Amino acid sequence: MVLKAFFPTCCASADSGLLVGRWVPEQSSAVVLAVVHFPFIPMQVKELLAQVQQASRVSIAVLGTWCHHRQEPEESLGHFLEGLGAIFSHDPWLQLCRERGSKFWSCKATRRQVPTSFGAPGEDQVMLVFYDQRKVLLSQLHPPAALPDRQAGDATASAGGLAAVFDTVARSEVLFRSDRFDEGPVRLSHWQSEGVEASILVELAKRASGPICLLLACLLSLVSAVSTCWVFKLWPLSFIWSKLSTCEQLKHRLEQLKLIFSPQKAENPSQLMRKANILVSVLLDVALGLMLLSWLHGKDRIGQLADALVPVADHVAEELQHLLQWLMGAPAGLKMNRALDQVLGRFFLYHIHLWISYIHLMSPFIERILWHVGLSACLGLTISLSILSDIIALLTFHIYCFYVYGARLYCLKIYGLSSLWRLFRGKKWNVLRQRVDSCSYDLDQLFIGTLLFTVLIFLLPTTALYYLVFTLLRLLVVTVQGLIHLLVDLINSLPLYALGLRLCRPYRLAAGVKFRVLEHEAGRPLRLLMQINPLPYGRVVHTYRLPSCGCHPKHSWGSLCRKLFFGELIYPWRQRGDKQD
Amino acid sequence: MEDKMSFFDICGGRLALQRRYYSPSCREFCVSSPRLSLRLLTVVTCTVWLAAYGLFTLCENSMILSAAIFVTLLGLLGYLHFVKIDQETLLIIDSLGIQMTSSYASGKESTTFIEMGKVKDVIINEAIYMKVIYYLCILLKDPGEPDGISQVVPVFQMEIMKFRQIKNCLLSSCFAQFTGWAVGLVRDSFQEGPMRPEPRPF
Amino acid sequence: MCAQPVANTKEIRWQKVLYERQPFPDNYVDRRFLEELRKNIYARKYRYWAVVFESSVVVQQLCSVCVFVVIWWYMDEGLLAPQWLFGTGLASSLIGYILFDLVDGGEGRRRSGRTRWADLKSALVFITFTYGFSPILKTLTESVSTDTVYAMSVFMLLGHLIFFDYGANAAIVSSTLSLNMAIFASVCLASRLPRTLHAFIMVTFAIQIFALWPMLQKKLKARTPRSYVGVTLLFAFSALGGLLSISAVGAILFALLLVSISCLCPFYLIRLQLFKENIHGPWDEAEIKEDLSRFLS
Amino acid sequence: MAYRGGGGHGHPHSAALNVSPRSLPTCRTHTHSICMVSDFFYPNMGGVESHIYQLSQCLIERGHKVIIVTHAYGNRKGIRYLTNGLKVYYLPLKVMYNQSTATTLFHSLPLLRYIFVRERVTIIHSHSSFSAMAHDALFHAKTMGLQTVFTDHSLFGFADVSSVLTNKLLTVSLCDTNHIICVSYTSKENTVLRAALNPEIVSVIPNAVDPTDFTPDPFRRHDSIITIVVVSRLVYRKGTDLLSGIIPELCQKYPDLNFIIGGEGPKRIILEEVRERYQLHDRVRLLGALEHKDVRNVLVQGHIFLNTSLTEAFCMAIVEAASCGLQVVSTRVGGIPEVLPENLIILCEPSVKSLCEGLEKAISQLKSGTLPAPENVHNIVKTFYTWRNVAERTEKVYDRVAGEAVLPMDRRLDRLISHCGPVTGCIFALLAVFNFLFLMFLRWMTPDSFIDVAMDATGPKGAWTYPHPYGRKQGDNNEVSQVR
Repeated sequence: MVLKAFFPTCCASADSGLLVGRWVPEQSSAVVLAVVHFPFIPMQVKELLAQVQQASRVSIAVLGTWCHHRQEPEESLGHFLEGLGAIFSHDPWLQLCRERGSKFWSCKATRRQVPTSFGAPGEDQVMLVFYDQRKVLLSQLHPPAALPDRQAGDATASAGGLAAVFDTVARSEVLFRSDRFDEGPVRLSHWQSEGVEASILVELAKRASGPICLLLACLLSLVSAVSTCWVFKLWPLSFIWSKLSTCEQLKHRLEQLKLIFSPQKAENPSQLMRKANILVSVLLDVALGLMLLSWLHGKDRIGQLADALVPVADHVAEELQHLLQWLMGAPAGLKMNRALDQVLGRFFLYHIHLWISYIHLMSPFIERILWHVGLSACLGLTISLSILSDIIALLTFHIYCFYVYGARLYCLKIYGLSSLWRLFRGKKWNVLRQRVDSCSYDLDQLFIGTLLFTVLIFLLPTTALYYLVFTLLRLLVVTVQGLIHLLVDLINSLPLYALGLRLCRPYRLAAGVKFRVLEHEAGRPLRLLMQINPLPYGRVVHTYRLPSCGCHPKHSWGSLCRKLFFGELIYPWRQRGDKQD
Repeated sequence: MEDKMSFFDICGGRLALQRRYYSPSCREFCVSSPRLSLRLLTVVTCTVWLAAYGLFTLCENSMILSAAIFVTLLGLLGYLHFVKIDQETLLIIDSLGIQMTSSYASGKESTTFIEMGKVKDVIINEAIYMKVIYYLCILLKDPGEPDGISQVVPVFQMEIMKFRQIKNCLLSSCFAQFTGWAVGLVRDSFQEGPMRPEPRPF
Repeated sequence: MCAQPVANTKEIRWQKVLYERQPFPDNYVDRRFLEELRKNIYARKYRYWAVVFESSVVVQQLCSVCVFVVIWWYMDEGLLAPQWLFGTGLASSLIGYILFDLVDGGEGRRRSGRTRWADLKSALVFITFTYGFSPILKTLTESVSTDTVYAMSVFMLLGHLIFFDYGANAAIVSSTLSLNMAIFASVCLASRLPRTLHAFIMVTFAIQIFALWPMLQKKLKARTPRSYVGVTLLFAFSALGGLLSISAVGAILFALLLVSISCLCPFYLIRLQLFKENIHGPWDEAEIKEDLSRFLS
Repeated sequence: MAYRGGGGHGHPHSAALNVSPRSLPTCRTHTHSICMVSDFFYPNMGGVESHIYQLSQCLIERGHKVIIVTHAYGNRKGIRYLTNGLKVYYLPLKVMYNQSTATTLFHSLPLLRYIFVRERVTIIHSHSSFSAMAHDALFHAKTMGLQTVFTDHSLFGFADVSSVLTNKLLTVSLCDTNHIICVSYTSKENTVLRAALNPEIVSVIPNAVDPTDFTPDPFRRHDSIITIVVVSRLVYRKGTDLLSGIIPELCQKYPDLNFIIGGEGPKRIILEEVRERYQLHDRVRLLGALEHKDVRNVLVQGHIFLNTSLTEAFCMAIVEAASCGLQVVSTRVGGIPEVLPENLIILCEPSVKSLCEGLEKAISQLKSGTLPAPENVHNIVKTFYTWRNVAERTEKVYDRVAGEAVLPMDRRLDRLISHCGPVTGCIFALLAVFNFLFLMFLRWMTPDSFIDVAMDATGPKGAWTYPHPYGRKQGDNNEVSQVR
């Protein structure tokens, strides 16, 4: 099997020394982590390795030697390196060598047992795979299932293939702690994290975050305790809460905030990512909300809105009245049953009258209400949006009523007709067998049934028309609310942090790796460059999208049309399920 | 070293298959189709614009013309970016994995790398796909149970006619340890997964 | 095994079995081929007058539809006072009711176990419901155009004639459906009449002629065929007369229709029997003669 | 291994075939490449399905190339290989009515043509007149100028309207088919009458059963009581109503009589009612639907096999039962009298009374011990019907057909018009012309030269059993033997 040597690009220019890394026997691959420079004392090297090993629980060893001929190759060094093999016994013993000038390296792997497989340079046994230590260290392989669990110590068992490489590099972070400037006993060369000051700031933030989290968590728990107090559990209130989208949104936010400020740490990266996403989305939400607030409370926009609102409602009512007048005449040339038409028309007109008076009753308070609503925007854009949708629902309550009456009437008619049509054909619905059986009716049953059937079928168009008109109105309102809720859900569930990460640091979220064959000369080991294959945006969103408080009834279009046809009630998207009440 | 040979694809177009040997343990196969033919492009564009102009003459609305231009541009972009595959490369590195790169006409490249550990087998499969075609595909192991198949990855999107002609140069030389005549399955039902392939000589 | 030439088949006779390898090619055609073929085993022989007698049911139904339409036309024109129609209808149905029991001496009633009280009840139901609904019926179709109503009722009456149970057992026959269609048509027509009373009486008349009259007919036909023939003729002539008073052409056409149905069609039926060629053989699906319901009852 | 992957366990006759070199014919005349087309194939179960499967296996064994074309069954779509590399195309066509595809006479042409061309098919062999796909295939094959053979598995009456229509369609579909195969002489007469055919081009080749599947096992049955076995679908055509009459009659007369009834169907309910009514729960066992491999285990539990079919072309059930050494009592309908000699079967009229008499006769023989021993019966029946024989005779038909000339288009049209009556003939001639034009169009779209030739995997010397360099051969042999 070909021996694969994963070599960090940052060490390519290091001067000669020992290769420190991990040997993965099952893929016969050597993961080089760092280069130990001369001079060193073997004991110290071994100590260091031992420390790292018990810190990171990765079996790190000296894999071989690395010689980088800056000037003309001196034989002695070569021999010395050969000798080192005796001290650090490892099998196989790698010997990487880079001449000046040529960018092709020579590389051989020595095995003790089989001296025949003594790789003379140019014998193509070894395959060099260059990797960017930093990227591999920081990147997170997807799907995360490939990651080994930290509790179980051994990496070799858990991770397989490239996951093992990633895992090795990720765990031996300890090795990279020691940086260029401090004078350790052993001089290593590996990836150095720049910007120590920044890291200090990060440390401070970490220190500070603990108590703040605690404090906020207490506050939040208090709020939630209040919200769950029994007063709100009484019947009418609880019912209203369940119907008001604002409360839903508030509950959702509350839980999210609790999750963020929960004192215990996130144990795996996905949870961390989740927290970060929530935090970012909340921040964005609040920022947008504040902008809205500033816009509203600047130069008395609220007042204008309030003044605009009442006439709009009046206007809507007027329009409805006209519509009804039209329906009571001969709408679109349809001739409907005059008597029924009149009755229905009057009934609805009376409703509208009630509605207008109601609006006028509460017109003086509207401005104040709006003002407070505007204040709520500081809790976040989503909150104010859901409040808006609730207001719409309240203002169009009469339309809802019309719709319900129409639908009920129509529904009755349809069911009556369907059963009478069965009677008309001399069939009946068998409840036990759930099927239509033929049955022999009495004469009078038949007669009455047919009479009713005729009556219903001639009255159907009238009701159907009313139903149609009001359903259209209703659907209009529902779509508006639905759009608002879609917007809210978008803000709630979009994993902004992950997306930003993908945008700026593509290597952090890795879908896998890809290899590029570097230019290659016969008789030299093959050199590959391992690059990180970033996760596509679609999968980022799919993986990290936050659970929205989605309680929409999942209407497929077919079922929607079916319900419309049979006159079952249709509810705005927020209502849980499609319960009839 | 490298060599080229040319084939017909399933609709009679020309395809070039090209092999590169970097080393005994690393080979590359790349199927490349001819570039976007200018004639086709002009024909399509002209037809769309003429139609648009016809409409324009009917109803005096210059929106149509601009819309037509817009549509053609968008269509061209979409075609180049999502549909037209210029070349597909298959890089096999022994004991490391298989890497498939398909580069679109717009220069967009999508790469997937499959580790050898995950590969269960590589087979030539037969599928009913409006016509009956042969295609090369990689079977991935199911981590759950042994000799189960979790996924089927088709290798070349451009179906090559006379696939059996080149099965030698593809299968025998690159997947020495794999074998291949599969038992067919409908192209659109990958989740079903085919049965284990039959051993075949090459 | 079956490749030998057919020369040596003199001594070996071909037999119609599959389990023996016979020295004949597989596609060998023996002279016993199709010997079990039978033709027209179950062909029935019809007698002319019997068929004519049977056809009288159709004639009856046509006539009753015709009578109904005629009566409606009279009322629509206002030539017929509703009270008068109501009286005659009531009287005739009473007579019919009495006849219904006299014909078989109340024996059918005993078998069905239906009491007179039940009859009275259903009669009351008819009357009350029709009366209650008649105002609605009146306003029911006023916004619908007249032609639509006519078209609908014609369609329904045709349906009534098609689905009516003439005694043939076919899948299409459904007495319920035919009766319902007739009632529907009658309601449609009744809603066109000038006043509520008209509508009410029209519907009751429809019940009498479409629901009650066929029951009486059936019984008459079963019991006293002679009188049945007489009734049929009477009915047919009355219908013709009524139609004549409206339009002569219609009457002539209707008469032709009746004659063709009652005389020509049977004639043709019997003629066509000669050309019947019904193939039977061992491949026919055997039908089960005895009734197996006794094992389950 | 097709089975394992396909998720279907076993096959109509998993244990059917024991292909071994000695069974290969030494001298071949010349091999055909045959395409069996039918809507009915595994995983669907029944007489037609097993016929197709066994026939194809034996033909492969004789060195022909055979492929099967049927429609997709649920998730079983695409191309599968069965034992000996028997290749099955499960085409994605719409199923209309009990597993028969909807036919427009055109929509299946592209796929079928592609398959015929890429498999280099020379003979199309359609099965079962209930299968729309089979008729489509005949039609297309004629358009493409291929030889066609049709096997009819069923009988039709002439009485009612529906049969008149179906017979007309059959006339059209068979009017230019080269050869027709029927499973019994009665079926031949029926088909000749229905399709107005020249009896010379109709061969009679009976079905077969695999005797190794149906061996007697006298120790499985208790001789203290008499057991009557019925194995059939519980539908009207199988005379389940008669059965519902027979059971109480006999059970009242003989206290030591049991019934075992295998099979499922809409008429099961009446049997259950009878059982309820006469309190026979311990004496009448309803087994429900049976796998084909379980049938034998049911049969050997009984002494007498009862078949109450109202119509049968060739009743395989009674042959299987006789092969298991049971005394067969059956109705005298269709081709049944031709199937078994008189000493093995008791024929009755299709009525409760007659059947009861027959059964009583059988029971008395059984009690007096005058019935032949099951082994002897088995040894007699074993020689009657074997698939190899069927394959040989079918091969003769193929050889004959291959020699014939295919009608050119104009002659075909003439024949259609002259043979199928003026109206129907003209209509279908028109359709044939359309079909031809459609074929022309397809040829223009994708010329035959662009169609990749499929590689021939069939046969013991086919691609499936080559020695294989990569050391997986051994394992595969084992699997093959498992499958068989």
